[in-house]
Amino acid sequence: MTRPSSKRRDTIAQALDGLTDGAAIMVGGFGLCGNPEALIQGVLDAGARDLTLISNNSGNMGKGLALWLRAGIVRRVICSYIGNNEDLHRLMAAGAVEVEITPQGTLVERMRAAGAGIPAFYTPTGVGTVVADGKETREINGRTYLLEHALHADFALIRAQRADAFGNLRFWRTARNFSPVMATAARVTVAEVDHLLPNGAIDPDDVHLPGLYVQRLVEVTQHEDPFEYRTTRPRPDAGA
Amino acid sequence: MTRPSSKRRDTIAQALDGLTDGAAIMVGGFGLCGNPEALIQGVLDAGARDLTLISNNSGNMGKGLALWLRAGIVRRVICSYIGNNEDLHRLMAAGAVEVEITPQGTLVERMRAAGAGIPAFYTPTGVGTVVADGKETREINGRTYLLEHALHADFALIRAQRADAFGNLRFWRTARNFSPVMATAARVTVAEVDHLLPNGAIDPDDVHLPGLYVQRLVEVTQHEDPFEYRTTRPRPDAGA
Amino acid sequence: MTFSKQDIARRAAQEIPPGSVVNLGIGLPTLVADFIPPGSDVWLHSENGLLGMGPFPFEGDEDPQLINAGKQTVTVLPGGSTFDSAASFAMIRGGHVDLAILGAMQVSQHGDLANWAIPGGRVMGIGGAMDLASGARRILVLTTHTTKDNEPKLVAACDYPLTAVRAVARVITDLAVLDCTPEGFRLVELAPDVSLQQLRQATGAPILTP
Amino acid sequence: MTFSKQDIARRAAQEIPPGSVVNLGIGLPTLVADFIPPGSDVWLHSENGLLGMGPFPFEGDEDPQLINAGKQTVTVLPGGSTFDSAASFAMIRGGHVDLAILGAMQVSQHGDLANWAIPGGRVMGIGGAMDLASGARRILVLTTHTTKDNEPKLVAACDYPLTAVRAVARVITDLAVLDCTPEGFRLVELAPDVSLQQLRQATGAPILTP
Repeated sequence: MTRPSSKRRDTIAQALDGLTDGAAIMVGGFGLCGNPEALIQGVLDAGARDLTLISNNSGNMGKGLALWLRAGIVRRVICSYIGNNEDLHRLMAAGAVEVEITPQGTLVERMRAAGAGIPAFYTPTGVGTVVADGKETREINGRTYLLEHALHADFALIRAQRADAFGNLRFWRTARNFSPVMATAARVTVAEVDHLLPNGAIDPDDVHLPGLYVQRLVEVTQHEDPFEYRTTRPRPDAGA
Repeated sequence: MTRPSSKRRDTIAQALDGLTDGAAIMVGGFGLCGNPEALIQGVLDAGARDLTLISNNSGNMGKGLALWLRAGIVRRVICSYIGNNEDLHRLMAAGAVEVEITPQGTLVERMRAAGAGIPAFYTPTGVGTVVADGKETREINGRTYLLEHALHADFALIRAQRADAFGNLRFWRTARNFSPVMATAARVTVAEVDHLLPNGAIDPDDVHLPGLYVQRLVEVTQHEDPFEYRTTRPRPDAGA
Repeated sequence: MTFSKQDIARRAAQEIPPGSVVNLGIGLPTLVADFIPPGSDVWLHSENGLLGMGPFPFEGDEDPQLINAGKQTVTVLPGGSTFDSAASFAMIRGGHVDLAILGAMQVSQHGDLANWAIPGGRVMGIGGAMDLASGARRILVLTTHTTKDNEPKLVAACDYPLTAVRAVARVITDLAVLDCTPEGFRLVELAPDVSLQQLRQATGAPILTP
Repeated sequence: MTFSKQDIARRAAQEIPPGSVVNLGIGLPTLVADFIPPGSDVWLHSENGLLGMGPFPFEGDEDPQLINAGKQTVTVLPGGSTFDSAASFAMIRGGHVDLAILGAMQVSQHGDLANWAIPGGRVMGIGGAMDLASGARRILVLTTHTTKDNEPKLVAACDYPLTAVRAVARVITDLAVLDCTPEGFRLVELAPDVSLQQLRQATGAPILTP
């Protein structure tokens, strides 16, 4: 039961084997929360270029996927929010990166559809807005909907808290976000995990993402996990 | 934190309040596994009639939802499999119950769509079969797909192993099946739970179905949980 | 005396029915959380995958993997749950979020909402705005009544890029509480010492009085 | 000597690549589980919401809430997982199940499959059959070569109600292993002592030899 899984990779380079120029890559995380930090650096080290990056924010504050943007290895970005990702603002304004901005719910539902064998679906989101430009609309039960299509990728790079050898994953709190959905939509999913455990370490009822969606696992014990906005309140006086 | 939830109902009758003749009711379970046994009996006791029953098997071996069929309170069934549900075979043959048989994956995806605000989606399942009769087909990226529509219900009656006061649910093993999906697709979801616990008893990362999908909770500690096929293998001699 | 930001947030909190699931947008709507009465069984939804969002953590307890949609560190209350983004937006799109309280750049009398891009301005992105505006059961907008240049934000028809059409039910501004109707904004409540004339002058659409 | 049911199941097990995810249909396909070599890292998927299905439980350990799609009590292996039906069929429809091994009433040379209803017979229902047949990456069919009345089940075109079109890759029967092609069934392997002539007589479509 505890024999080494064939999904385990010892190095980041091995985990990213076959990632070529021009690949479409989904990267998990909401802003900098839940980023696969070592895999992001690894793509840079591997020298892949001309990438299509599919990620909700595609970096922020010069960190995370902003590394790819600064290195000039991204040709196209599909995201929902730019915010204060100055690198993306600059490259978009300069015409150096093509940017497709999609409603967040549509972005993730397109991934879910890709993973679930649904080639297209109707959604109310974006009707009557620029998002509807060039898209088919249809009235169903008296309401107008847009047709949106499945969004696939060559690779999904995600971060999880715990994995077992088969690749069953658990995520911590809101670091889950897009990661399990991206894993279903990519041809090859690589999970960067804090803890790689033997099969049996995660109860069947406690699995967030079943292992059949994960092709490779790499254990990375150290992460920066940067804060974007460290908001707190004063601790009530504990006495003493 | 542990004040009684307003979702808690003390009796089955209270939990089913407002369930009227002609209602469309989804009932969780795969065959007899994971049935809300007390709620099934409760609908019978409440005297509701002329029901549309949406459930994968709609009873079996005279048990579970077969009680409704025998009592003649069901007008229409939407299911995926009849198998050895003799009551349904008999009523269908007699024309006493209208039966719509749907591929199992399409059935549950239609519920998921209803819950997720997706009015319609394309699926490969059923293309070129009787399931496609009268349905729109469409070629997308060189493959033919069927258009299927969201399936809503008035009530969902489900069974769970553990609930907290807000209605967060956990299911046990394969008793989960359709239940969490049905909960998203119904106007009123009633959960029959083995254990009703205070908020905080289920870790946020361990919730199978978030509580916003559950409108009413009723604790039922005793269940028959019948076996359909009790298959075993001999226990190896343990010595002694 | 006009409504302060705090007043707007306090007034908005009165719009939240007990037991409901509410999504608070970034900015002014975030302040509403401070005015929800304890024990009212209100569950805050954050579209990055959290229901049952609690207050900011105590100093030293902040977790970079527990944030809200504004990327601020938060906490999770007992009874809260985490889930992936597809599940989170299924809740929104499927009408399971009872109320979304959003900011706005423009709102039309018909309830059209513009809150994601200024023409000619820098595009910040759409994020969850379009899903929330078209998916939540009820949309409440909190905004200043006019721009910094004294242009009305409540208008007959939006000329900013739209977020959703026929979406907003009610608007709370520094001057008034108003409902969207095809005929104009229907006055619900005036801020203290604000006159109807003042309100009309600051609004780019008809004001209907009860 | 034709292939016995055990032979068919043993031969089918050879079609399973190590590390793959496999769904076994009810009946003959269920027997295949007994022939999967230990340590081959094969993960059995059951469409009612289980991946990593193990053998039947020891007497006394059976759990009515842990069953397979045939409603038999089963176990779950270390590394297994449970999930809801929508997630389970997303795996199937999305092509994440590498191989489905199914029974059949008829298979056409083109790979059309009929396995859910006999014309004029009692309808047992569709269950997961259509989803599996159109969604799994590869479809292997196990069946007797002919019906009890000696009618061929491998035909040029199915006249039973279809489960899926152009779906089946390979068929294993008591007489042979055959691949579906538009021109006919291509012979892969004959059962011991079965002649090509015998096979052709029992088949309702052309047999192509390698």
